Amino acid sequence: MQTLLWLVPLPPLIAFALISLFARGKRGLSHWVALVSAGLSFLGSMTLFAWAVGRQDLLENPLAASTNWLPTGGSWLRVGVLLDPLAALTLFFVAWTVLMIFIYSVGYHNYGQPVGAHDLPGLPPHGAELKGAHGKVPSVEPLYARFFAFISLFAFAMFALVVSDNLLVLYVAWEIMGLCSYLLIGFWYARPSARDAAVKAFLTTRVGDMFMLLGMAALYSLTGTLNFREILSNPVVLDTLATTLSPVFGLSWAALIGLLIFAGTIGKSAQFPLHTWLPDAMEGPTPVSAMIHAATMVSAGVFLAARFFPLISAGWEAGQPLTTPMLVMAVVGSFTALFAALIALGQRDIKRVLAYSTISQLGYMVAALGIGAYGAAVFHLFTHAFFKALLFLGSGSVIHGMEHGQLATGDAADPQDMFSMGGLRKKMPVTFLTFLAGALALSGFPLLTAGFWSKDEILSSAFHGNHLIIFIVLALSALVTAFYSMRQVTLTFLGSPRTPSAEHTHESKVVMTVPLVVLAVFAIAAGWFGVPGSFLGLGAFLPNFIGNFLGGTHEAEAGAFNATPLLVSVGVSLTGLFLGWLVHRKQSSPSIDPLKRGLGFVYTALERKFWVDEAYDLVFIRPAKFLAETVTSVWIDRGLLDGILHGIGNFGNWFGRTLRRVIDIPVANGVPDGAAAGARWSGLKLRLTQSGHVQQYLVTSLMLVVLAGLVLLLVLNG
Amino acid sequence: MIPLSWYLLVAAALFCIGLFGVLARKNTIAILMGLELMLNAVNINLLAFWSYLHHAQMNGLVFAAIVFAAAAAETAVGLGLIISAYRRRGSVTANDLDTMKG
Amino acid sequence: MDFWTDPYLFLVNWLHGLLVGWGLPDAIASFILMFAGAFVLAMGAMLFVLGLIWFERKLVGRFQDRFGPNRVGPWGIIQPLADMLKIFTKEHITPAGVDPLPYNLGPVLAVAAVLAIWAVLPFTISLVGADLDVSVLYVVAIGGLGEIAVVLSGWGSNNKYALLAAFRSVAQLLSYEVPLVIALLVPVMLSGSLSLNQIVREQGVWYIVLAPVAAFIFFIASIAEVGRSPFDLTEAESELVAGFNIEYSGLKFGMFYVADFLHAFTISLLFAVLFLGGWRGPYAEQYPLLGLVYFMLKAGAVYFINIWMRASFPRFRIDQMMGISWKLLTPLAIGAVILTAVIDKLLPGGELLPYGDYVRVGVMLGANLVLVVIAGALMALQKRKHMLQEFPIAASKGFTVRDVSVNRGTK
Amino acid sequence: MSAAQVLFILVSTVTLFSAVMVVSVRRMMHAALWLIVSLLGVAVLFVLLQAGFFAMVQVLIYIGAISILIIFAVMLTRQVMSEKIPQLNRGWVAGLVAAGGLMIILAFVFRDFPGSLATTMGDPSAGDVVTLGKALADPNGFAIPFELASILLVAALIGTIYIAMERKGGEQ
Repeated sequence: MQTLLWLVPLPPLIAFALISLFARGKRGLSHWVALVSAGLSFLGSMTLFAWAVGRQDLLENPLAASTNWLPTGGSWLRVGVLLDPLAALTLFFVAWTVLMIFIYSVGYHNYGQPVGAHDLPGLPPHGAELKGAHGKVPSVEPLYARFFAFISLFAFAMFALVVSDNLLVLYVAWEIMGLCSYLLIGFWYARPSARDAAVKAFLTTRVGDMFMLLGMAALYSLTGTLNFREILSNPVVLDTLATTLSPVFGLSWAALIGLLIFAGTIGKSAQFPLHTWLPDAMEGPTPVSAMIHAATMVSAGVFLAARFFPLISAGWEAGQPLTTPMLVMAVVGSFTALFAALIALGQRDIKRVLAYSTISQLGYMVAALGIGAYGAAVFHLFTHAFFKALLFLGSGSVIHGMEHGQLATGDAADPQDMFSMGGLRKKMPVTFLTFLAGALALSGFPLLTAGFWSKDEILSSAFHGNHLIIFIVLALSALVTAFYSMRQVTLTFLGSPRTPSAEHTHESKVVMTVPLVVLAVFAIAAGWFGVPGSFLGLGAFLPNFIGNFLGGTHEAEAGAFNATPLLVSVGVSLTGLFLGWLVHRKQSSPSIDPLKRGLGFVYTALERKFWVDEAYDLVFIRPAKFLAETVTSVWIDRGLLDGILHGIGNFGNWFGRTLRRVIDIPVANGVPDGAAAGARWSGLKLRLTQSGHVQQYLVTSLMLVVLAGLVLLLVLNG
Repeated sequence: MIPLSWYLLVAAALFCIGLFGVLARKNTIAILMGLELMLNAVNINLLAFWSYLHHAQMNGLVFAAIVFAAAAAETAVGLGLIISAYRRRGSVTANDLDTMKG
Repeated sequence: MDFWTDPYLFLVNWLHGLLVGWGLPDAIASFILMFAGAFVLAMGAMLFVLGLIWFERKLVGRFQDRFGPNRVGPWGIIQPLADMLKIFTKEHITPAGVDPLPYNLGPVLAVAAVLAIWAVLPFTISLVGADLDVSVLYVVAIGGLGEIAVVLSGWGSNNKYALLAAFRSVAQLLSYEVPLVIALLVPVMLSGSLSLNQIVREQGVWYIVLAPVAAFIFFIASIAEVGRSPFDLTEAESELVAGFNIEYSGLKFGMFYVADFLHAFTISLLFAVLFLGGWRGPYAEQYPLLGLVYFMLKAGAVYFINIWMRASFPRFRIDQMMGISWKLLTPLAIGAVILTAVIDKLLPGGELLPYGDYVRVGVMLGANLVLVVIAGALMALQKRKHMLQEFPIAASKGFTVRDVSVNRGTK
Repeated sequence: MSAAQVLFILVSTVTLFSAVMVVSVRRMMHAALWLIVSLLGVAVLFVLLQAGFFAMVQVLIYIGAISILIIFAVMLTRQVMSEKIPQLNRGWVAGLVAAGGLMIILAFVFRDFPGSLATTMGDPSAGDVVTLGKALADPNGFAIPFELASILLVAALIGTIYIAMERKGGEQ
């Protein structure tokens, strides 16, 4: 088993090497290599998972092995593998989703189709002319082999991250993933938007990573190890960390390190201040979106937080006040959940809705971890991976169908705009049913779907833990989630086609629909393994497998069953779904959103938001371009006001005006003048030192070193 | 016998001479030569410490070997850059190479 | 120990005793002896060149259907001596505008670099100048000095032809150092030592039998290192007048001349040490002087082949010369090293099998043959591909590269 | 004063003197030659430190490879750097001060370092090539750093070729 655990991440890496070295331009070969490697990893993961399930004492005695890696003076940095319940569970869903996405990618990139005459590497294929055929047919992706090479590397990083037994290897895998996401988001690099999105994703996550690296360094210098088991399963170490004070703000070291590592999660899992890269990441091909949003990257962030849960919650017992990092996580997570869900309301792009929905769901998980509901968070991570992968792949299938229709008719409609779709359920029945399953799971359709169980568990944990505000926020976002899910389904699949493209779609190929069906099964059934034991009568039939497997030690699990969270959870889900259907059921125009019609003057205010964007660009870009990109994007989320108006009229109205009052007027008008002047002045002064003469820099820095050294000498000797 | 401090002083002097070369020479190739001197000084130190204080461990030797590899790589890349810059700019003076744009 | 079993050690001990008897401290006596030894070795090597020059000229003459030197002395044997005297008395012309430091350092370094190699060659079991435990590395390292000498003289001469020739020469030397050093690894690996003397001691079976491919690579690369025909591009008269040493005259030119011959023979000595068992032979361990004879005979044989090639082959074109190193010798050498390492690990010889050593030798030889066949097949494939690409029509009519390459030279 | 000490002083004087020449002579070619002398001196110091292998590697890599490269670069770029103009930049005094300051600091650090009074070297056989080789190839030793160094070299090789390659078809 140990050997197997070592081997699990390797096939995709080998596949990456093989494809990039030998299979360039050989399409069939490249995807076979990638598929076989994913399959091998899949088999290994399943074997390990089955083995892990059979072990009773896995939590106490996880499967672990390590070997020396880098000598660091007297000690070694070690590289190792670890299979504990968390890793086993993560491995399970990662392996499934990765394999499904790989299979799906073959169809998505039009394998077997002719090569388009005008296709260029770095651009999506434009379709090919076929003799005797009407219109165009989809053409194969020009950089087909490259795609499989990158995505294999990505899969390798994820597997390595899951099975690694120390923070250093995890960090390495983490960064490889960062690189891969850059490469894959910018896969169609000839599109400026894709390039920008790639850079943005890379840089934004880098901010979080920087903090994480700091946390890692602090951890290493304090404990002398980065091994998870030596830190996290060692009460002595945890206790010491929790009780010694760090030099920062009176936080304990455990809290400081917890916060720093959580910053890594914020970056990778796109939580509130650093979430902006994720919607833009939709520039990549859809399988990439599924990969990033379901199987790998964002899961990695939550996985890390779950991994470090013992540290984050060090010194905390159920029922007691939350520790600082937990509080931060709960607040950030629940805020992100609501915030992103509201934004998702206003999106027209089918993938963007899902992107914001991902951010929102990740917020759920982070909030769950924050309130100490470790099991619920991991459970939601587990179910979310399946239904979000399903939704992305389903939307990819829809887009693919739309593109097909577009090629056939020459229509100019945006193939990703939900408003130009409609009535697709008859054209694409399989996609429709599976997508519906995913959407219901996402909105937590009671009893049947996986999303319900995991979401319900989070809500009930919040309720039982007496975190009422968080409970309300999460319930509200569940309502909004259900609303936009239904809106999406209604707009896309119900009603009648609104554009010629939509009329000419047809069902995707089998390689694309089979993964959908498989994932749909999980999206429905994955939740049945986590039904809480106390749940009405159902708990008796279906043992809470996941809860037991993860070990309930960390949970704030209340003994008695309480109907309030359940009713709330059922209520918001059904209400949201119904509202979503109600508002959009008669959509007939491909451009106008019905909710916007009654809101004329607010709509003008919306238009003026673009002026805000430019103002922000002006204000922030000069002092620090990077800061500007992040911050601006927070507010450029152009659908922000839309979304709120869409959903709940009054609330939206109020929120819009507040936003305007708080941000537009003081910041956009007041700050820019001062900031711009200040930036220019300091820039002028500082420019003198930026001569570009390397030696001058060197002399300056060295002079400082020498000065510091002399001072030290004097202090030491005198 | 020779005390360790002699080696350390010679290495430090060599290092500082190299450093001066790096800081003060105009020609990038000369800067590179200064760098070589500095690396050599480092290697003297490594081997001296190994020889006098940590003779049983291989760390010093291995480190020196890796410094050799790094030095070789550094020279090759550095000279490649210099030649490339010379081709584009017609200059090998460090202060002429002060823009970020190729 | 008496004079006849090992005259060298006998002499050393006797002299040492004598010096100590005069009241000198032990350390200084040893130092004087070492100095004297180095002096004798260097002088011997330089004088040996005289014989070498005669030998080579005579031989080349025979190859070219002439007599070679035959006027001065019996069979012309005094000819080199006369040449030497002439060169000594010639005027030193220093051209205007030379950079004096490199210009004067060049020839000295050229001879020194070759002579320094002699310091570590095991002439007999006991007659080794300095029995370094890393002498193989030393030989390679000192080889680098020769390249510097070439560069210095090319640069210092203030002559475009000399500079170009120096560039070309160093490019050649650097290129061929790669396969040379990799091929050197094979005997090092087989003997498990970096000491030349140890390598000789380990050669119960000559390594040319165990590793013919490495020997072949080493031989070719060493000819190129010496810069002799067919690799004498550095002094291609038609292109570069006379190579990097064009501006030298008199004794300075003589030093290059000596360095050239000495280098050629030194590299033959090295080949004999590495692949032909050095001083090994019947009774060589009892009577070390016999070992010296064996050694010289072996080296002489290699040198003979060297001259034979020089007289037989035309000069390579520069791209061909580079191609041979990078596209043939280097990959082949890497292959040989990997092969040797694997077999050496799998079949350490001796105990494993009843005829372990024979099996080992057989397998090594077989594996080397396989390597040659593979390399040949790859080359043939490459040629075919090249032919199809460049001359599709001729290729379709069954012509080979050889048929068309005649015309390629003028292109 | 023992013979070893005399030798040490002699060699280090030559090394340091030629190092000074490296950073001060105007002709690049001469600087490169002085560099070779200085590096040879360092090699001799290595021998005195019982690291004969490294002395050989020093000669092989620095003199056989690196200085040749440097000389090549000097030759290729010789037109631009006229030997008539000063070879030090305007801030050279600052550089001198910085380097000198560093030297002073280092001297003080060595004075206070207790190990610097050690006069005995370890057993010469401990650092022989075989031990070093085994340490480098041992998975529990330095196999991975060693492999990393080789990767570094390959990367440098490829990178250099790419950088220095003449672009076909003109520059952008």
